[in-house]
Amino acid sequence: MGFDIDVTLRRGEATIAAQFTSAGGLTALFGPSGAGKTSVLDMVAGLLRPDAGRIVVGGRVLFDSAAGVDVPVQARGCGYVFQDYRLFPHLNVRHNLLYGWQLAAPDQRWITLDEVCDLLGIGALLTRRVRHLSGGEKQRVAIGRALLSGARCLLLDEPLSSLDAARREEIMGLIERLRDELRLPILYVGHDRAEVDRLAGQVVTIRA
Amino acid sequence: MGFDIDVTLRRGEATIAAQFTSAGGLTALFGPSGAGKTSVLDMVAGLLRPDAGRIVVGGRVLFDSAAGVDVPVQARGCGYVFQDYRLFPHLNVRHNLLYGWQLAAPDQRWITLDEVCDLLGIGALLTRRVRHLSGGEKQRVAIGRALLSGARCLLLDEPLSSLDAARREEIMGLIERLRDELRLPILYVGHDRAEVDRLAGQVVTIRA
Amino acid sequence: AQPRGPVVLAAASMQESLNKAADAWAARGHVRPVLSFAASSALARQIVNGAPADLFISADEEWMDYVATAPGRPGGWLRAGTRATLVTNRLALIAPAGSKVTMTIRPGFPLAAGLGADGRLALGQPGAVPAGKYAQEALTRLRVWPSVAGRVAGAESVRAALALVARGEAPLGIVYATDARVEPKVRIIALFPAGSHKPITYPVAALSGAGAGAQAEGFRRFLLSRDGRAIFAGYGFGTK
Amino acid sequence: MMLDADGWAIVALSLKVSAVAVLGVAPLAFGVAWVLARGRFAGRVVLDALVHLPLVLPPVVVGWLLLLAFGAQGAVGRWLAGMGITVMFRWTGAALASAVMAFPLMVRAMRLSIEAVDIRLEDAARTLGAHRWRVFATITLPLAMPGVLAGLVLGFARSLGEFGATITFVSNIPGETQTLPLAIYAAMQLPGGEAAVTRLAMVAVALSLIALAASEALARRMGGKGGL
Amino acid sequence: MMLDADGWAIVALSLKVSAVAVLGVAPLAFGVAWVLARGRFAGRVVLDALVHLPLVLPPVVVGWLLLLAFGAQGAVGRWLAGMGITVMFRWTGAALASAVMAFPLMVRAMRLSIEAVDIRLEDAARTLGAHRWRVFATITLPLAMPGVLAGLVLGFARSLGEFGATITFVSNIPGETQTLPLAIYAAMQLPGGEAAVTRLAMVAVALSLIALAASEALARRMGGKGGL
Ligand SMILES: Nc1ncnc2c1ncn2[C@@H]1O[C@H](COP(=O)(O)OP(=O)(O)OP(=O)(O)O)[C@@H](O)[C@H]1O
Ligand SMILES: Nc1ncnc2c1ncn2[C@@H]1O[C@H](COP(=O)(O)OP(=O)(O)OP(=O)(O)O)[C@@H](O)[C@H]1O
Ligand SMILES: [Mg+2]
Ligand SMILES: [Mg+2]
Repeated sequence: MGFDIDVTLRRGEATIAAQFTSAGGLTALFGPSGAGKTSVLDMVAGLLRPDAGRIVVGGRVLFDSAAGVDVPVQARGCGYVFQDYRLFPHLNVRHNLLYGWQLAAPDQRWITLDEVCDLLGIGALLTRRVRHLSGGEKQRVAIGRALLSGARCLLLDEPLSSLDAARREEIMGLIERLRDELRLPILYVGHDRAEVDRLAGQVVTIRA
Repeated sequence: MGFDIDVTLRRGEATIAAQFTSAGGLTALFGPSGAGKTSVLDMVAGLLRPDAGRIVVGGRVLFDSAAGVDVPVQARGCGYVFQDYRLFPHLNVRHNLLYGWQLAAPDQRWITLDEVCDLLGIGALLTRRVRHLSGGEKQRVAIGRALLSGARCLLLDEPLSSLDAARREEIMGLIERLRDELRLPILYVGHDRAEVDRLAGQVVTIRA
Repeated sequence: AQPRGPVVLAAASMQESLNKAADAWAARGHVRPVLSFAASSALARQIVNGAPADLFISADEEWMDYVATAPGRPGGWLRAGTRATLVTNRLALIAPAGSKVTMTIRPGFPLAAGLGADGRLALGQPGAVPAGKYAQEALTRLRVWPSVAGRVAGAESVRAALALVARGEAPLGIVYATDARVEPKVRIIALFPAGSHKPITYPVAALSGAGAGAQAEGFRRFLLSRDGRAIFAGYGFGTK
Repeated sequence: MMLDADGWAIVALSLKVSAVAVLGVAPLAFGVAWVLARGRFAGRVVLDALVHLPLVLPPVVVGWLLLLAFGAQGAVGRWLAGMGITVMFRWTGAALASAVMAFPLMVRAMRLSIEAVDIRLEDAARTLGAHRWRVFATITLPLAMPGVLAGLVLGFARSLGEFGATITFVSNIPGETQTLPLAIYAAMQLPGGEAAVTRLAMVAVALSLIALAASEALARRMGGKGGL
Repeated sequence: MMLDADGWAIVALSLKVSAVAVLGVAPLAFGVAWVLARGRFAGRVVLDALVHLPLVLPPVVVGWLLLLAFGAQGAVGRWLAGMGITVMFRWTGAALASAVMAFPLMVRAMRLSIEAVDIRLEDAARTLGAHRWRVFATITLPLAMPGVLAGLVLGFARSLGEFGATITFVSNIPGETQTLPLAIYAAMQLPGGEAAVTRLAMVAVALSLIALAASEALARRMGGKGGL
């Protein structure tokens, strides 16, 4: 019930190709800068349309160029932590966090605002405008927002890059719990080999 | 000929305070997310005005609240790699890289465009618009832009966070050379303890 | 709600006098008509596009003719037999109050000389504003038009031409006598001879198809009555 | 500022006409701005030119075209009359004329802000489960708020000053279509009317000052720099 | 489109007047927009209101005020005359009237884009050694380009359509101040002038279409979505 992905996409002069299958758990995407890791996550989320291929997540066909399937972004249920965070600048931290939570069906939600604040240490920031957050604070809010949306799979693009070791340790523990207890399929991009080895059941290398 | 810094600044409810002196080389700022590391760099660069204190870099007094000294940003000569990159969206990669280079007096320049492209592996990106770069590509262009400005000191805010291990290794080598051969004073923010221990002559911890 | 009086569409230059007449009519116990002042061209087009109005007072015969002959309504836009000349006017040659220029208006009179080296002659725009049309006609008949044709400043209305002279921006201007006599900052040099241009007449007519027919007709008759004409005469209009 | 009862009635009418015009046409203006900002279709430049038309044509021509369309003889006018609506010589007609004249200004300002909205934020909202319309209402519209506000202010100011199209379309009827600019025009036709013109013009200026101050306050409340 | 020689002369004059008006006043408009976007001073709302004035006042009143100021008897007019410059009854006066009427539209559009410029990018430029003016020229101005372009387009369109202030200020002098709208107005005043009105209006529409297409092309060349 993990990922079954086989996509190709031309970008400028390069072609990004990814093909892998995972039984579940956390799959790490590894590869040099500019290899196409973010592009693969974008394709899974539905933000980028592969030129051809097939995307199956948790048994659900999200995209299939041959069969003409292309599930719209909002119906894919992918909680996406963007590399550049993409917090909503006109909303404060609380409303950023609750954006997806309010849209999720109550039975889809598997975490509460309090739990998220607790786990990520952002309880004191709730009334702050996101413009004035530090880099690491933004990153944690972005993680919290994705978790609160009741996602059925997680796409994490370097979600720990701006965090100190202690914080990083805590959040890795959280990711492990989501992986094992909720059995969420997770696609994870990270550059730290130790981190990836600890979290990932499978490591996929994207080549430039 | 390093840093002699003693500043305080109120931000919201918190007060950011930093006090340290370094003889030269690379000084690492360490501390949890939101502690005020970026704020300290901003104060050194002149983008944020301390409530009180003194900033001396390489023997030059850049700020002294008691003496009424406040050197303008553009005269401070700090090459700043921002945590959020801040590439110029209307310029392509080449013009981003050359922005500061063209403003520097020829005898201030200590690196060429070709060298930077070579060292950072961004030669193939020169004609690209920055909007379409990957995270790591942006980060490398931001580093290159700061180096090319002929800076007399470097402020590096998590400059390797989005890079793969091989790239990271190369750039750490570059930073070591700048530190040892050019004897540039460098303020470095990073979360990886091993990385910091290797680069830094001194580690300053900023407490939240 | 108050009963609404008949709607009268009138040329902007009738504003003061017609308001006075409407007050007098209301003082006799009638519902005061609703007066709408604009350029005759705008009003005429409103009428032939079915605007619900009762009386039309035009600044010249041409726009009344336009309404009379416009298609679109069986039987025409005007009520038969209601068109009449309301008032007449004269053309005046004017200068700023402080000006020393004197001139007698006769064929070939030296109008251009009065403009000096680079002065302009302020008119309602010839070919567009009625006062300008009359002025051009008069100057043409008096054989002075060619000498000033290139020196004309065609204003948007006769009032704007008057303002140009009053402000001293133009050393000479040609406007209606009624306008000239109420502006203290200008001096009338001379009136144009009546025969130098077509008679300047302001026609009135009742419009067909509007609701307030009887009241409108009463007001129209009042305007044309001795009492009505006396009011217009008080503003300098001719009321033969 | 001393105004008699008639004067205040004119001010009230002007405010009503301008407010109805601007608020009434704002949704359409935003929609067109959105299409121009985001749409990639043939005829985009033609739509753009159509939008600018009321700006390029002298107002009296716009008034005349409105007369042709909405008059009792016009296609739209006959259709409206069938539904019991007339705009000729009514304040609603004045509002219509104002709306048409204000339209291009509103569209341009709104479009500018829509073009500045970061599409990546809309993408983020979609991954969080928001449908097209919710993205629009919760992300695009709020982020474009500076342009919406600027459009409303520009449109309102333009409406307050609108003269040529109004007098040509719906005449100059006291209490019904005689807005502030038409009253000013009337005063200008009178000898010695300068004092009245000045007084009325000062009222117009005061109204716009109030509108501007209100819009600035609103922009500030929406979070510095109007929400951006 | 069939136009006689006079017609083409009118078109050429209109283009000259509009181009001079818009390009001449653009730097001032940008400066005022910058001050309104960035300045924090008392009287900001008053400056804002002043800028909007030509929009709020009926055009003939603006023309009349210009006459008072720039006429041979006006304070500015006398001062200019001392330097050998007259604008009364000249095409330069028509350009002045157009510029004044276009000014508020240009300022608003430009201001909107300046407010959207990310100040952190300006900070970055300063750390790279750029002085205030260089930051302005190389960062602020290019990033505000969409608003500058929109302002130029709006201003140009408004100038092409400008009538009331122009005729009140500099009258209708063929070959000198008779722009397209004045010619259209003249035709409107004649019974049966509708055909001429239509012909001239179509020319105006064609001009604006060309201007719009040019601005869109320019915006695209500056890199999609006008540089943003
Ligand atoms: N403009 C501002 N107004 C108020 N508070 C601010 C502002 N900018 C930053 N802060 C707060 O100041 C604190 C320090 O921020 P700073 O960016 O210096 O942290 P940091 O140490 O760099 O953190 P990180 O490692 O997460 O980047 C944070 O709590 C942040 O939320
Ligand atoms: N819109 C675009 N048009 C053209 N090329 C693009 C576009 N977006 C990204 N690219 C290029 O596609 C390649 C893959 O980008 P992607 O962001 O997927 O890399 P990545 O593996 O996530 O890299 P990083 O680790 O640096 O974030 C890069 O070379 C990038 O420059
Ligand atoms: Mg990436
Ligand atoms: Mg930081």
